[in-house]
Amino acid sequence: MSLLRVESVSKRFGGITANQDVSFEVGAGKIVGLIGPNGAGKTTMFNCIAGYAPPTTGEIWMNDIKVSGMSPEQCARAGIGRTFQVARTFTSMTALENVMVGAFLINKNVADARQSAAKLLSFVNLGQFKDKPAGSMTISEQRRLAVARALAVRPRLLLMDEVMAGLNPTEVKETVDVVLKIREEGISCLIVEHVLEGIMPIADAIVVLDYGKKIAEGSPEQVSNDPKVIAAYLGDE
Amino acid sequence: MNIQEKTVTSAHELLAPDSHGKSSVKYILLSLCVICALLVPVVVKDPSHQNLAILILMAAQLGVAWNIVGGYAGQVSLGHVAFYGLGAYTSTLLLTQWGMNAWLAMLCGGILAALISLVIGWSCFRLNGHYFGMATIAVAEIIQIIFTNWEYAGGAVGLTLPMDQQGWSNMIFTDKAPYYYIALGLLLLTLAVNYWIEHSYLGYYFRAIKDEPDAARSLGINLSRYKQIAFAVSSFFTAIGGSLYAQKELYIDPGSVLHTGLSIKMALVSILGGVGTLLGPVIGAGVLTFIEEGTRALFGGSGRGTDLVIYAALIVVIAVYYPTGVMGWIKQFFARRKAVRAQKAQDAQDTTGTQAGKEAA
Amino acid sequence: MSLEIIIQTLASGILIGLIYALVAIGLTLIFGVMDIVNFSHGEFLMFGMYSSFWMYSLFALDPMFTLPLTALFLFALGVILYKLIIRKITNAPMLSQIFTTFGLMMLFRGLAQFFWKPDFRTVDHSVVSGAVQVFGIQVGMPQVTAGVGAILVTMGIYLFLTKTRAGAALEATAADKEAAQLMGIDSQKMFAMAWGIGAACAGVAGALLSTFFPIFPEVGANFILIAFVVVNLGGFGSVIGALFAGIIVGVIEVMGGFLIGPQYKLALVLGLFLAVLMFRPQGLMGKQ
Amino acid sequence: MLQVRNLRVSYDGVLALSKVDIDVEKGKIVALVGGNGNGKSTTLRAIAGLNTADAGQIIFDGKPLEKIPASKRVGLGLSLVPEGRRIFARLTVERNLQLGAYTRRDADEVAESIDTMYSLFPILKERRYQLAGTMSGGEQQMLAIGRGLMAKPKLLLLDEPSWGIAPKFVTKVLDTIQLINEQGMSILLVEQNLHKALAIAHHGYVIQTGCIVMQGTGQELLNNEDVKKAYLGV
Amino acid sequence: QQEIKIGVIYPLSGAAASSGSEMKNALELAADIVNNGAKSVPNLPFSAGGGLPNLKGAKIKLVFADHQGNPQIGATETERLITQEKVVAIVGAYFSNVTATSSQVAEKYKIPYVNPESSSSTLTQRGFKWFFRTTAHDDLFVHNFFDFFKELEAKKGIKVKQLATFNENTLWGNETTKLETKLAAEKGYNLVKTIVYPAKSTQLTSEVQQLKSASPQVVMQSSYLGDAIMAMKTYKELGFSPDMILANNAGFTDTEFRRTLGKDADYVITREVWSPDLAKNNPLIKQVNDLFNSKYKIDFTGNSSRTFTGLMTLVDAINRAGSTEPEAIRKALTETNIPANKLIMPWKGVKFDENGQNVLGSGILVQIIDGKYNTVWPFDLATKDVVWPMPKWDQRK
Ligand SMILES: Nc1ncnc2c1ncn2[C@@H]1O[C@H](COP(=O)(O)OP(=O)(O)OP(=O)(O)O)[C@@H](O)[C@H]1O
Ligand SMILES: Nc1ncnc2c1ncn2[C@@H]1O[C@H](COP(=O)(O)OP(=O)(O)OP(=O)(O)O)[C@@H](O)[C@H]1O
Ligand SMILES: [Mg+2]
Ligand SMILES: [Mg+2]
Repeated sequence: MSLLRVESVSKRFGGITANQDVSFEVGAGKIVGLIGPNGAGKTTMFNCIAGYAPPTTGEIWMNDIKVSGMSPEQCARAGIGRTFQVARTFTSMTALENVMVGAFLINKNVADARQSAAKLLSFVNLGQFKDKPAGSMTISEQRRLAVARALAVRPRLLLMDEVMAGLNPTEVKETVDVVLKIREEGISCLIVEHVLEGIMPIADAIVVLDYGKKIAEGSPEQVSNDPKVIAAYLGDE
Repeated sequence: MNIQEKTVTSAHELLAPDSHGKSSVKYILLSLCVICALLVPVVVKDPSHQNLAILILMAAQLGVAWNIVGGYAGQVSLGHVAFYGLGAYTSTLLLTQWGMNAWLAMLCGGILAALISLVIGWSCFRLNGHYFGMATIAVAEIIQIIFTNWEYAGGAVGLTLPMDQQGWSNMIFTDKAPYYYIALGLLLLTLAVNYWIEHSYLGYYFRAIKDEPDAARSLGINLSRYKQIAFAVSSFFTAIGGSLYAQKELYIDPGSVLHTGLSIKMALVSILGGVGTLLGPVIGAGVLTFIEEGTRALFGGSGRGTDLVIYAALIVVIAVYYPTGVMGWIKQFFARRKAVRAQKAQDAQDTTGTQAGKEAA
Repeated sequence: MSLEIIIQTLASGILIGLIYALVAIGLTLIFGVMDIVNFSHGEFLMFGMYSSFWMYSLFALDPMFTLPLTALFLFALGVILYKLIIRKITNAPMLSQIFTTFGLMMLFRGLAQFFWKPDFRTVDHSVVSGAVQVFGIQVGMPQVTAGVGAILVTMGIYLFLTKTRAGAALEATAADKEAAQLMGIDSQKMFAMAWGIGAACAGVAGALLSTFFPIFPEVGANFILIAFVVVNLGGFGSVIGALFAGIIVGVIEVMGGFLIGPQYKLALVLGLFLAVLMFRPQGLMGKQ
Repeated sequence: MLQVRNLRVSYDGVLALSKVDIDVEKGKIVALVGGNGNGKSTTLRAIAGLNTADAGQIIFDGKPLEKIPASKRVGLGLSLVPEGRRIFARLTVERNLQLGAYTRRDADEVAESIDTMYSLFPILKERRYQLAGTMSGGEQQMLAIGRGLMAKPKLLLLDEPSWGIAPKFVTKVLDTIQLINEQGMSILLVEQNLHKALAIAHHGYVIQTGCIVMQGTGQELLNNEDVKKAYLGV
Repeated sequence: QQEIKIGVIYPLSGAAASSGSEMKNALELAADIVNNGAKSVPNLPFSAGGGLPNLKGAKIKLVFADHQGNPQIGATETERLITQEKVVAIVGAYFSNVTATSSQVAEKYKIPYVNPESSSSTLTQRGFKWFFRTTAHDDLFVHNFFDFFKELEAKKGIKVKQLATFNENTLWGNETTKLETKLAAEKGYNLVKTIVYPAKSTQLTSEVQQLKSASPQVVMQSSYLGDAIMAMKTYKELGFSPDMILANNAGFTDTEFRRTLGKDADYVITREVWSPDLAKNNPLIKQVNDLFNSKYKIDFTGNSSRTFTGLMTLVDAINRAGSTEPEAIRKALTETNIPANKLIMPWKGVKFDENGQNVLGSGILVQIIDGKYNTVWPFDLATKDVVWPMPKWDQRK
């Protein structure tokens, strides 16, 4: 059964159409990659799903709940966690406190929140940065912190926007492991990524956008052999 | 906009900078402070000095109340005097016109202010940064105009409380000591609430909202709800402070309880002490009141405004050289000491290391 | 309300509104470039007025002729103030910036009182005086001059910001100080310039006002609240926004005072301002 | 052309770089690689003048840079494309590019350069009047690179230029880097796309916790076992 | 030698500092006369110098405090004066709202408080025992206006019918408006417009426009200096000329008012309590004023002359008490009876009722003619005839 259903979503900014009639699904416990050239509308799609920019037309469903039109905080409560393309950590707080803020959605008790936050930090391999002010972490660390923070709200679907950018191949591998662990927890992942080594090996399905339109969908192999995708995105190598 | 105030996490950290285990020390220290505070009127007999102490307590209480919304939640309200005035007017009217018990009247003032803050918050919280600050000034200014022209509330003439009806039920006294204890109690209560907020999920939410509102939303935080909670709690205590002012001075008019400068002063007290810290406003109030009263007592009679010049110059100097306030300064001090110590340890290690190396060689 | 009264109030509103705009432009400029709200801006206005006054009373020079000098003084004052004090708080938290400029406001008022006494001063015989008759209504010559002056300065500033290299550099510094440095823009210089120009604008406004408004140490207080409203309404950082907002505020104030009652004229302006913010939280011409 | 000696930089008392020595010869591409948080960006920022050095020397074209503020270094021919783009979000795309050429006086030449950028990144031309902040992440990255090139520096410092750029374009960006290098511009490159970066680099340095721990030609590093293990995920 | 400390609390900085400094001068003059004497004014009590005779020549010492126009600071400073400086009595505080709070403190400490110039009538309705006010209050001043109208009709055949009020919106202007409205109704005048405008306005166009549309014969106006000047300029600009502008002191009696407006200030009638031309009836006025002028290069005004008189009244009481005990001073104050010829005010004397209000105080009306203030009412003190109606703006030379 599918967890997230995006049904013919379009999003326009003035004259620019960022998404046009896009439909796809994310199954429970699956990893789905959302790829496409720069400006294809991936971040915009995230914003639609997470309630930051309601679609101009079309609907988005989480199970039986219609999330399109809901506010970001309602979406979070409906089980959608997200990270941002620009990190947006709470810079005056420590890494642990950042995650605690997320944990409070589930449990308002401070001690409990601290405990679960600490676990999550180790989960994303940031355990040693517990008491470090988030503002002084590097951008890539902050992105991983954002993953831990988003996990703290116990989402059923996690949207990750380019969390692997700026990592070298070794680090990408580590992050891939984290994503796999997240799936093991039963959380579906929708991932926007240009680092293909980070997404192709693990995705259950890939959706490709170009100029706001969906141009391909399928397994990683299918997609990477699709001439349209090669032309628009992968380039011939 | 740069709202990344440096935050000192808690009083806890400050009282015992590097000892999470020694919390008993902290409690002993705290109780000592409170006992000292309780003894002030017994030791200090001079009413004018007692008055100074009360002024400090009242300023501190206002600063602490302001800090909840302005410091922790980062919503810089520059119109808090509106709530101060609402509190003062409500309690005074209830007391003089309806003969209500002063304590109850005070509570009513607080509740009314909190309710009105919800309305104001509802409309102003969409605004960011300076726009929000300016909107609150505008609201306060409008409320001042309304009270100036409102006959029932005494208009520009103001309201007088019955000086001859003294006693606890009217909260009117000849002596300073009762006012002192009421102000102290109020400050402690405000601090306690503040402490509780800071250490509960609310404190974390407020700081998250201040740092990155967009990200906070992705974590299920309803921004306006939590901003309103901060605003309402803050207004409640500000209004109670206003009531206390009325009870103490026994005369209020728009010029004295709805004056924009007072809003700024509430913020100043916090900034001076350290925004977003528990005890910052208390320290700030002490420093600010001392400077204010001191310069006036020393130079106020000159008739050339020398006191204001000195007062203002001091403020500028403090703001420029201690931008994070006294608490920020203390924190830096400890941080630097710690760094120096770490450096020393490091150096020691290095030398032993190299020595060991040499020996090995 | 007869036609004559409508025109009359409209004219008075626009004229005073232009002065508001001129005061506000300095404020909006400094804010736009540095993200600092200058609470002492009203005192720049006050210094502008005193500069005109002293040159008038000591050397019998008309405020209109000394206007460039006044602008120059204030420019220098702005730059010096920046170098001495503001520079140190560029990266400080917003609240301590407010604290600083608020302290400066009190300091300037105090100094003016200390050195020049608290008396009300006036420039009683300026070259621009009397009234002119247009469309059957009377408007004061000083007000008209001030209005025209305000328009010219506003246009000048606008052209400077949009058409010159320095203007572009100011804009870039405003957007991202560090990135601007990477473009080779000396942000210190830009900030100093913003303060200089901002103060000079207030100075010019002061000079124009001095011919018809009493001069005293606290005079800034009369204008600063309105200037803030204008800056907000126009949108922080927007010069053209400030111009329009100034006129709107002036007209609302005069018209509202006439129709609803003078005691509520300020409340009306503030209320309208809040209402506009409800629909456009970034002000009329502000960028989000 | 650039010599960095013994560079030491700290943030609020916490050391980020303890000992960095780097040389960039004229006309060369030099790559600086290393793991997350090891001080690559800090190195570039210190060279560009955004961070003040606690100790050490930075010599550019024979001139010591320590006392020269960031804005003046641009005039000397040093331009940084910073991490995280730092484009002027509220200004238009074209205005961003114009500002990139702030130190250049000849208006015609600048206009010409802008056209060059447009042909390099056609999307920028399409969106020349859009506010830069509303562009997509990758588009902003292209703009940042274009803006850095507009200064026509002698030495270009690039901090992760392929960040957030689609695979097809990454190749193009690196090709472009090679191209401009061939036209005479020296380049100091921080890039996580190590295979490609080291392939075009003449020389490479490896930085670890604020120290340069290894150096060699691009190929040497690519074939080095330690590098492979630590950074190439082999 | 004993020194008697008297606390004086005035707005020495802030918006009203200009009035404050004038009053400070007047107080210093009074103290100087008492302590060091002044030969040129032999008729003035204590002008022999050498301090207070009944206290073995004790000198008086003024301790100044600045309340900045803020009621809370007023109270705090009064407390400080009493408890720290140990003053035996207080003089202050000009602003009615500050007088309200600071006199409360004095009442609490049972220290005599002499208020020379606050005009809010409520101040003496509080049943205070230690509060004494030498000046007449607004109630009386506004009554004066209407007495004036009545006498105008009776003695000069000038009929006043349509009135308008134009007052600023602080305590003073509001109380005045209330009284004027009430009295106009009681005495059968037609009040065609009531305007309360916000003090510190940047322009008064809409206000004047409203007045013009209502076209009253007389505008009764209460404004501080800045507003007064601006109002006059706006009247002229908009061509509004009623038959009479009847101002309520403050801005209209400031020296700067005439200097700035020059000829345009002419024909304004304002309530006063003092005027140099009164010297005709009372030589003391000129003598003391000359003394003041030689020392500070300014003339007395209604404010400074009243402040001077307030302090002199207190000194007189302390002297009669022969003691610095507060209770003794208070008792002496209640028994005060200073005859008219010992004052520099056009009053019938100083004598307090049980509320501490001087019952012998009064006001006068002066009209500016050729740049000078001329007493025009009460008619028996008048030095010039009232000019009625005020010439239209375009018909003036
Ligand atoms: N607020 C906005 N106003 C105008 N255009 C916008 C706005 N937001 C996005 N766009 C445009 O919509 C298009 C899609 O942007 P989006 O950020 O979704 O791209 P993306 O697929 O995430 O690209 P990238 O991989 O580069 O991050 C872009 O061309 C962008 O310029
Ligand atoms: N603004 C800052 N304040 C405090 N510490 C900082 C700051 N910026 C960076 N650091 C610290 O300095 C060290 C080096 O950071 P730097 O950004 O140079 O690393 P990097 O090699 O560029 O990493 P990345 O690959 O993540 O970009 C890190 O440990 C980081 O935590
Ligand atoms: Mg994107
Ligand atoms: Mg980096």
